Amino acid sequence: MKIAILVLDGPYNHEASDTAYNFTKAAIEKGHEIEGVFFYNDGVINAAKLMEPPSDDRNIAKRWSELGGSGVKLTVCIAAAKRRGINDDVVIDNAKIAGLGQLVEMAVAADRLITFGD
Amino acid sequence: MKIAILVLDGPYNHEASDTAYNFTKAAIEKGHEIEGVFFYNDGVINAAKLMEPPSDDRNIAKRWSELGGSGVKLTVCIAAAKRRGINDDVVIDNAKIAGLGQLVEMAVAADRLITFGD
Amino acid sequence: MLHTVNKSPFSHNNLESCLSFAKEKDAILLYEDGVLGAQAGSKLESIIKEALKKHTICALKEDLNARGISKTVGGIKVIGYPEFVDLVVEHKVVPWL
Amino acid sequence: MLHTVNKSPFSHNNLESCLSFAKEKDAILLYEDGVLGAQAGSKLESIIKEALKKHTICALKEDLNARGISKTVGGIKVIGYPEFVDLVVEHKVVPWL
Amino acid sequence: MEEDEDMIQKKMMFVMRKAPHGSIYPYEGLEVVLITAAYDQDISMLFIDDGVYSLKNEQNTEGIGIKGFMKTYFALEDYEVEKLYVDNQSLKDRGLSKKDLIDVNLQYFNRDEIKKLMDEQEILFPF
Amino acid sequence: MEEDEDMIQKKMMFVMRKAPHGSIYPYEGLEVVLITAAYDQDISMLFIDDGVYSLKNEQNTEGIGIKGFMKTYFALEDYEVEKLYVDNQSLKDRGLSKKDLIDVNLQYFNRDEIKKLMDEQEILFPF
Repeated sequence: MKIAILVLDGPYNHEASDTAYNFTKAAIEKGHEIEGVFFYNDGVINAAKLMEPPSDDRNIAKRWSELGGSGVKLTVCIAAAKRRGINDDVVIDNAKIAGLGQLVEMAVAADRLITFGD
Repeated sequence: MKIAILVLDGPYNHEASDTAYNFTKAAIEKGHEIEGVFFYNDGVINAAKLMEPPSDDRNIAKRWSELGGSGVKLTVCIAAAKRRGINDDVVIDNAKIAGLGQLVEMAVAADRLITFGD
Repeated sequence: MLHTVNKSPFSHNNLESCLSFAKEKDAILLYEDGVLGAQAGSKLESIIKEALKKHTICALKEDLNARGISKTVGGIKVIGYPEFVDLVVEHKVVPWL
Repeated sequence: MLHTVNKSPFSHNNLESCLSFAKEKDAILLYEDGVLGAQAGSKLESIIKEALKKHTICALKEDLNARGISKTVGGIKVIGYPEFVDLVVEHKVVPWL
Repeated sequence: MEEDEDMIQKKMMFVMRKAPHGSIYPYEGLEVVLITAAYDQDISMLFIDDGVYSLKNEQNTEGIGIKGFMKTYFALEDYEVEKLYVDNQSLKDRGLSKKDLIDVNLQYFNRDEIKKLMDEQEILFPF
Repeated sequence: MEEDEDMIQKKMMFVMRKAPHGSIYPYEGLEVVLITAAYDQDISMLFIDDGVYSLKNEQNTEGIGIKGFMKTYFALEDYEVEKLYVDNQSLKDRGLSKKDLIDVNLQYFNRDEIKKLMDEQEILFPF
């Protein structure tokens, strides 16, 4: 099944980003196809490349970037990103900043959409 | 009276940052001294210089930076900032990234401390 | 003491919790989404009225206006930012975030 | 349909709201702070038990463990991430965030 | 943005249950509605819980310095977003009635009717 | 960090009312407690509402991939943070009792006693 993931909340502050990541990994392990992960609202901060958490903690940006590198399409909403200071200079590798239309296309193409947020 | 302000939430997503700003301005207009504004938790994102909201909306980062320029001490917690991708390269002018100890010093020096957040 | 409540009492327990920990004569300020609790005629009106017997309850005008709330529970004091500052000067603050 | 609830029912109205909009036979998943509602013996236990007559209620094991919750209300199905995925595959999702 | 004539049309419901201004969700949710409308999807908006306050009349956000977005609701018809559903009970709980809401074409429902409307959807977005 | 021998000592209370792990507040709040302790302030921590879950025993965050911070509570005594107050009613509402909490030195109070404790503070931090 094709599953789309919408992430509305930033990293660390709430568990939403962790749940979205854990869910995405579990769906892939079950053999499902991830239609895409779309970051909207504070969710765009997940894609902040300059993130440097303590060394004994998870690096949320890096984790998403690696997932993108493995072939999962990561899209960061441009309008939401601009508000929060995320642009092409500071966005993680393997994620693309694009318009909200990508969310609609992802939602239409997928069999399911699930939203994580605060 | 010396008033210290603690901001625990980011810009735009919740009203907390706006209330903190409006309160700070009102306190100054009433003749009080602002001991400092400390950004902690997601509050550190208030200091993201790359923020570019729509032109007809308020620019929260710029607004804080100007307040800093007018003499209000703005401090961004370094540990919280690192988690959220804020460092010296992308922090607003007139704000300083520093340790949590600054919060304690501010709290001790002020007559009042008020916290805004989510 | 001044208790500040910024969450809607319909969606969060902040006001309920505040009321159970605030001592008699403490002041309460409703601001941000907290002002939704000030609306007259809501299912929470009786709780607010009961609370008014023990507390001064204020609601921030700017937030009421933003949400189009003009009919507030009788007894609630509608104040602006300058009076918000005065409240903070007069009291230690307990934020219910 | 699958209703997903991620907020503590002690501090937010999400579960209450979910229960009032979910139709009979709909499944409910408690995850993140939502799992606090699964704790046996809480003041919400009777509401959960009532809901179990109409709904399958699941709670995410990983979140229960994180919060040290081992005694859950009888009838709640404790599941892991793979079963969470299965639930989403089987149902359209209504998130209560 | 692109429009695709051959795009599949899905039934999408935007569940608005958060209060405006206290958080940006109702505003950024509305942005998604507008974009989705351009893709010719079968859209409905459901206002429940504190979400009904997005439709409150006489909102004036000047004092808090936040841009209001009430006017967008009056433009929704131009975007062919015409299914605006309001939960009666949520209004009543908050001491509000129909006359407290803005003058746009709203449809009022009871919980049982809303359960049915939700069930018909293919995708539900929470804002 | 600097310590100032002549620094004024204030009565500061950390009001912990949010659940751990669902948000970072209880964790980042604890970080402030540790720093404040280094400045030799008169610190207390008050656990109310969902905040009592920070003290729940047998927390294992491995499955969610988030670093737990339960061990820090056992170290608080070394930082001379010794006033850990728990609200009885919050425990009871959640179906918890003293035996469900970690084995550190906790003091249990009723609401009226807590009101008094709060009133004695000069600064209250919400986490």
